[in-house]
Amino acid sequence: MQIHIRYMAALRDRLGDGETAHDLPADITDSEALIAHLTRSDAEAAALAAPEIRLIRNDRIVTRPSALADGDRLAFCPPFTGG
Amino acid sequence: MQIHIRYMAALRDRLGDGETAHDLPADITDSEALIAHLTRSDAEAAALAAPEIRLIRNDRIVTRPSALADGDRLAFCPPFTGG
Amino acid sequence: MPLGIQVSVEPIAAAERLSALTGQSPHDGAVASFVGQVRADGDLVALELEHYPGVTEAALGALREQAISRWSLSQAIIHHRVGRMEIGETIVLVAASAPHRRAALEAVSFLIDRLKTEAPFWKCVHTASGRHWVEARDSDTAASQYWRDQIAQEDA
Amino acid sequence: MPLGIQVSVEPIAAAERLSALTGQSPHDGAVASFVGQVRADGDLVALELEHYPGVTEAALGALREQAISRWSLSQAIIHHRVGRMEIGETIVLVAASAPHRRAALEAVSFLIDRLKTEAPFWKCVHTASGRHWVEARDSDTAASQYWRDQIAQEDA
Repeated sequence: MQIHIRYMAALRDRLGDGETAHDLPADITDSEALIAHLTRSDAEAAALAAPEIRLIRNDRIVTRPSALADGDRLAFCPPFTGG
Repeated sequence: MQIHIRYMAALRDRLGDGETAHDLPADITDSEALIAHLTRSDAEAAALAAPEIRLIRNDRIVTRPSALADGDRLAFCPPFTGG
Repeated sequence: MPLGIQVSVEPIAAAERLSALTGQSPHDGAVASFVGQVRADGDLVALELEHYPGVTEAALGALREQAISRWSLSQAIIHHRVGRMEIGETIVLVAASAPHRRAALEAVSFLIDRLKTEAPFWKCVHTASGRHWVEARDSDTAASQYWRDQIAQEDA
Repeated sequence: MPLGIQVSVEPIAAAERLSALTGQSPHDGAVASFVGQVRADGDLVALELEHYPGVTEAALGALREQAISRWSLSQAIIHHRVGRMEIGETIVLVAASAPHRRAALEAVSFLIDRLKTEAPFWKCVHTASGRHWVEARDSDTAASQYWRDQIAQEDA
């Protein structure tokens, strides 16, 4: 399946700007498996495994681990610091 | 000694308006003795003995029993209800 | 009147007073405020606030000083109205600014809770058929006592 | 945008927004508010707020609905600014009105504590020599968790 990934705020500085499409092997079905997969090609991506990293899936904040589906748009988020 | 007395808010409705001068016997030296004295001439004044009634003496809020001195200006106050 | 304290027969310009507190001190990250206003309640037509001039301002000034010292506030104001007010009109404005939010928020709670029982104001309700004095509420006494205990503990 | 929620690049007219909340509902005796503003801190020159459009507004709207329902608020607003801000400028305004003061005060505390950790905003500090992202503070996480626990207890 294909997943569209964005990195927000401090993660963008480390992992890249813009939305990128990733074609994933069939055995990757949730967010945690995806993080492990991304880390294989980019050691920096290991930072995504930190429990404080949050996930926005298709414009909704979701809890991890989150199931993934073909065509999902995922945003990896550092802890929120508004207010 | 002579004490000038006022009643505030709801107490004024029951006990009278304006400042009145009272010449007190020598054995009256504090607020509680004064209240007993006032009650002798006006049964309604017994209401002043209620613990929630507060005292302003010479423009300062004081705790009861409060000592009295010649020339004092005393205001008896129902519980405050501001804000 | 003590600094930061106002007691007036004239309406309270709450928005204006608050504007004067925001963006004023570069080290303030937080401004909290509370507005108390006349609430439609039963057959209430208007509220009349009596006070003890001079003593009121001193009592409010003392509460303000306590709050400034306890929460290290940069600014704090209390503006209380007296006389006759209609439904919706502002009775009291309390506001505080501080570097961080918890200080500003707690100080405002403290000031409104304490002033209700520690400053010589009395509320009289006017109705179509007469008037009556507002009785002190146990919940107000308890809220005020809470802060009294808090401060006593810290000073101990 | 959800009702009562605003996220804008333009400055927040806090005084104006607050004026619109006071004296509006005859059953409201209390209006509480909180203003968060850019604080001079170390070598900070400006603060830049990034957010996730759409998701932010939905998150703030959900917090507002929770507050309205839990404290029976008459009115509640959250206005958060995004983009670049100088020292002293307002980052966020939260305000709530209710019949009694405790509801309004607690709701404002809840809203500011929760929005700090539950709405997708990120603060970036600009200095003369560069920029860095603000790290989440343990005290903010704890304050937010406090309300989460409170609500979980009540729903249990």
